[in-house]
Amino acid sequence: MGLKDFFKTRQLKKAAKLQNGTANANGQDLKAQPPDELLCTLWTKCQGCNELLYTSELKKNLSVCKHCGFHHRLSAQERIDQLIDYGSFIEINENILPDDPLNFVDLKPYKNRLNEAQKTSGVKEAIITGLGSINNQLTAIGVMEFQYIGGSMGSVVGEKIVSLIENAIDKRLPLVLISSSGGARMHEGILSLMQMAKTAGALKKLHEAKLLYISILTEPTFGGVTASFAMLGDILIAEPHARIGFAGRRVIEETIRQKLPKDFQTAEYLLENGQIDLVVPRPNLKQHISDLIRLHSQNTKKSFSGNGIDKTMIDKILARI
Amino acid sequence: MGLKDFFKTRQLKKAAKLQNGTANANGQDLKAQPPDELLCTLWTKCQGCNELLYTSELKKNLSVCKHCGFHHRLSAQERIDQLIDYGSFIEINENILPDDPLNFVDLKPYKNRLNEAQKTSGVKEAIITGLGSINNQLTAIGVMEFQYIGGSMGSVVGEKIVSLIENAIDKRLPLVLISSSGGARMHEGILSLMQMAKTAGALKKLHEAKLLYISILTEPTFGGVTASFAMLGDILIAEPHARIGFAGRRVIEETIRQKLPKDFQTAEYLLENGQIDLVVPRPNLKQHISDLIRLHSQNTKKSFSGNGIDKTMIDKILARI
Amino acid sequence: MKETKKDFIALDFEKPLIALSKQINELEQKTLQNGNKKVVNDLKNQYAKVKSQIYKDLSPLDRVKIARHPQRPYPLDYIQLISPTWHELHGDREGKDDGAIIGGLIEIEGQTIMAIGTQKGRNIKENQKRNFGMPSPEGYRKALRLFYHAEKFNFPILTFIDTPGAYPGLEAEAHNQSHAIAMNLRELAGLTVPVIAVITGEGGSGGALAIGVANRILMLENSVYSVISPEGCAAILWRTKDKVQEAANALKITAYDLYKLRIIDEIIPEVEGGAHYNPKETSEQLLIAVKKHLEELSRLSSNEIKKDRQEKFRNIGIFVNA
Amino acid sequence: MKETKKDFIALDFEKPLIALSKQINELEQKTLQNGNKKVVNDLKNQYAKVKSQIYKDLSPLDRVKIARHPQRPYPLDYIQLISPTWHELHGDREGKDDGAIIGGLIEIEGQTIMAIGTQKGRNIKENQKRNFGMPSPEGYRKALRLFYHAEKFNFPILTFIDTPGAYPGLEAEAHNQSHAIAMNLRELAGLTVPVIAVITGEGGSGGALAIGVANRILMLENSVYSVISPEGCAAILWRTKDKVQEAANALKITAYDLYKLRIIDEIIPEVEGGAHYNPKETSEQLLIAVKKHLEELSRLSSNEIKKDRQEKFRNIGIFVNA
Ligand SMILES: [Zn+2]
Ligand SMILES: [Zn+2]
Repeated sequence: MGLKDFFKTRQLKKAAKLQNGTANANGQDLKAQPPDELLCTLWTKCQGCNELLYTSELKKNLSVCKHCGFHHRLSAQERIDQLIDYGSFIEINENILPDDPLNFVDLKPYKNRLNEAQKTSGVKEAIITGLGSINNQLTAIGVMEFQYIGGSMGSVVGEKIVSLIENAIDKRLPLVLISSSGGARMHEGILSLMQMAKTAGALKKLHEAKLLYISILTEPTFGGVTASFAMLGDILIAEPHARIGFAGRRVIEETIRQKLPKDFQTAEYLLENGQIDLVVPRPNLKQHISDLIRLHSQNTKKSFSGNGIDKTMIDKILARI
Repeated sequence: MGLKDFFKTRQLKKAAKLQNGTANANGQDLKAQPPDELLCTLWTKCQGCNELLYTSELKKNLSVCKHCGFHHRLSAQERIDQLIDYGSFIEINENILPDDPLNFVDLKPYKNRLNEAQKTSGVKEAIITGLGSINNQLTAIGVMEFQYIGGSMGSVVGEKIVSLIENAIDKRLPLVLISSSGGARMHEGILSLMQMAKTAGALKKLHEAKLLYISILTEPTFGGVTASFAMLGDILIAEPHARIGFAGRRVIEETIRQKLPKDFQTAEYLLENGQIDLVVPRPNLKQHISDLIRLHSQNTKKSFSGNGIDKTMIDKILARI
Repeated sequence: MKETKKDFIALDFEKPLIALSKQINELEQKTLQNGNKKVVNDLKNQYAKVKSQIYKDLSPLDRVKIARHPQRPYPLDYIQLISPTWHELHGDREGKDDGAIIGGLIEIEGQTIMAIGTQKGRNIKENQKRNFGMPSPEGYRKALRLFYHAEKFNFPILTFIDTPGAYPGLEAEAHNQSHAIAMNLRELAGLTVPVIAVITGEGGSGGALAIGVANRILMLENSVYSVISPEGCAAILWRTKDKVQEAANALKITAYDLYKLRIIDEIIPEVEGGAHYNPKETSEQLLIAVKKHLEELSRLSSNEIKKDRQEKFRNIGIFVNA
Repeated sequence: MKETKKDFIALDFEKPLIALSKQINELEQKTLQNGNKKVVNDLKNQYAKVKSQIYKDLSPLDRVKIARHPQRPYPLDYIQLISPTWHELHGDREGKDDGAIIGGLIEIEGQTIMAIGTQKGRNIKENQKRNFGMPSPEGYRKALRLFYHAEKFNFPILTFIDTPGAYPGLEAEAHNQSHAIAMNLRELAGLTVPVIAVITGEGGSGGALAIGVANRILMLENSVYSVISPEGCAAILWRTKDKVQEAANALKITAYDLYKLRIIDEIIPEVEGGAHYNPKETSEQLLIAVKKHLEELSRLSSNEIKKDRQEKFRNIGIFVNA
């Protein structure tokens, strides 16, 4: 019996026990699941070293493999849970929902894709935005959801980011955006392209307001997202081994007709090529962001006091901390 | 009888005629000159193609060889004569003179070098600055004199450039600086290095005043001059084949231990490497500068009117045009 | 008839015209001998009808083909045609003069304008220099330098866009193509001088937008502007490049589509067949449109110009606010 | 005695100390057996006298040697010693992270400071990365990016200078070393946050000045600052590198000379023998000086800070106004 089979057997025994209960940690009913899916739920095969890991332990370790350090992809909600102080997050603009402005149909209608994406990802669009505190420091934060049509940016993502930036300006809060995206959302045609200019334009205002913007680049960040708001941070941080770039690897290889180096477009490659400030492993990320926010606010406290801050909003958040 | 000898004979005959007069075009007494020097005065051997050229015709052609296009080095005064409308130039700060702040002595005292430089170059320091008109457009202009200790920048060059810039700001005039320099003047030690920051700082003010600065790079421009005011033009123009750079060719070859390409640090190389806007042959230079000044003043005329302009100075210049 | 000229390059949907014009030519020569003009005139009438029919029914993909026509006028052509002066400015000041981005000073009615464009080449040698109109990061930085120059001297900015997109290359990534484009988007948003963008051929995605964040966006009638090429879109969404026609239709990339979507502000008419049939006439139409918008924008203050551009893009997006 | 430690690297003028300290060591061991302490104590007194004599009479060239001592503390050493935090920031955003220029955030008395420095390596591998402390254009652009960052967030800037100069290489020229340095000189002149520069080792010409346009320029006692290296100057003006001593004298490059010339604002004392004898103590002296000047500058408004710096450099220069 190989190691994997051993795990599988042990796993099935555990699952049998669980079936006496009603649901697993994710609140899903286990009874209807066949053993293989069950395996996937309670155990996770590391994408870095193929080791089988307890899902719950992996999650406890922020989805970083203890054996090889591989950073598994996070959902937007998981990211928020990891970064924002418990209970302090208030989502904004959750009701800005996608439309289908071009009546776009490829192999299936865009409308269907949206419905499916909402079901599989559990979120209404490819970004969650809101206000919350990071080690007691109020922050405007947006997190992209790659599960939702590859984290692509259409009208909703653009609008939610811009509205978040306007919130940050209004309340003089630091901004943190966490990207994970294949780029612009083709199904909205030119409208998705224009979100690049729309988000960059809002960041110009934030820049003029001299507010801090920390951009976190995670696996993968490409195309129109990298080439707009994601690259415009005052501080750019990437997670280890995250692939980040403008054009995709295959497109480039087809164009230049040669193989690209293995580490091309990785976080480490970007650091070496002067494109980002730092590569920060996930376990240090919250502390790192928190430190940077603190360092960027201590010389400007005077000018901060009461400058347009919506007291009720802050009180609301502070009440939760 | 070779061609050279033929020219020499012809030359001597002409010289004999001239000796009946009192002085040549430069106002120098010819009587004391031996034949060889005389040859050099009336004839010039082209540094590009070795052709013997009538000096007077060469000068008429702006010291550009008619055969090969070689641009011979100009004195500061010749440069002014070529660019500034006849009779419109008013020199400023001609009485800012060099000191010897470090009591510097190498193989000979710096003081002696200064005296010699003044004699051989006919100017008091390595730059002439003043106001004049270029195709009827008032301009603040500075021209470096390479003959004066290799056009090196010491305290006087720095002070005269800064004062010229302050004049340009005060009178809202465009600025044209024509560089030809080996770099900072070692004999003034740290003081010469500081002229880089001094001139660049004055240009920051000019930049903030939104005034035009055209920098003309001529053979050769190197070191602390390139790495300060010469590279800070809104428009950068070089003369054909002029060598321009930071470090000298030999220093680089010693450092990297390989031969440099032949066109390295030429005007054409700089253009190809995105460092300058244009390479302009000398015969087109005045028109080109004049066009650029015109183009840069026509949208801003409203804000120009009377803005701090010293009327008497301008009237003085206009009276000469 | 242009179609019979030696250097004429016909698109597939123009093939019927070729046959017809050949027939007309042959008949005309005979007619010179025989004197029967009626047949020729009939044929000419038929030709005109076929032609106007062809150009009336152009599909989006047909327009893509016209937009990419190798004889289509390029930015440098329009610049020569609309301005008495052209003072080209070169380089990013940091190591490269990207031939795919051109920039310099032109004059329109005695006003200095900063013209910036993406530039394709017409032959192998030119395309080596121009990289087929695909800019590198250094090209966008060159453009940014010129944007700042224009801002300093109060020059309106006129951009000409005709690019397949930013260059997808190893060096382009290593030199941070993303950042170069993003910076242009952000910094264009901050300018207080009028910015007018004209899509003259292909408006290829982020590579086009990087010089396209303008107060007014104009499009030549047969130009296209898209988030992705129809070929790329077909390959990704239909999983085959054969569906390029469907992708071109679905993406809404023609001037007419984009005008309806209120992304662009004006369609500049081209002569029948496309701008390459008569570059001069097209350039005159272009100049009329540019002048009109320049004049309108000149009535705004610097701050209003900046605000106008920012609000334009702030308001782009179609979504449901539940 | 440091001189007897295994890793101690003696300079030529320190050789007498080596001999003496060896003698003392040997005698001390004997004394442990024989009990005659007087001879040892005499020798120790003699040692102290010789030592203080040596360091009192240091020639400019001796200081050059101390400034270049391979064990001299480098900027990253001082940063670790004076600040509880160090958040390094990397890259020019355009293709390179120059290891010869380091930058990041530090804290001094609860205030965030942007620290920027030139950084040498201590071994072959490090020097490959640091290029022996000789920055490339990209390094100066990285510094410029961090200057702007500091300006935006109201961080005072503290620079540490220890460089033979900007790198004289093919790529450095191709990427426009001159422009990179010149831009830093110009843009530093425009900052409204306090800038303090500390020459900690070699202040090599334009390569040093590019991060040295400061409100206050401080020098460690044994550092040097010069328009050209003594070797380079000797080679050009004396036409032989043998005259390096003469050149070092003539150029006036020591902290004392530059203080007299009113180029620098303060000399930071080092321990006897040089900072490498006790980096911690030297860093404490450095911190005291930096705090003093930060405190003084903090009393000025943003505009006054900018004006202060501009006037400082405006007034440098010695000439005759006839
Ligand atoms: Zn693993
Ligand atoms: Zn010649």
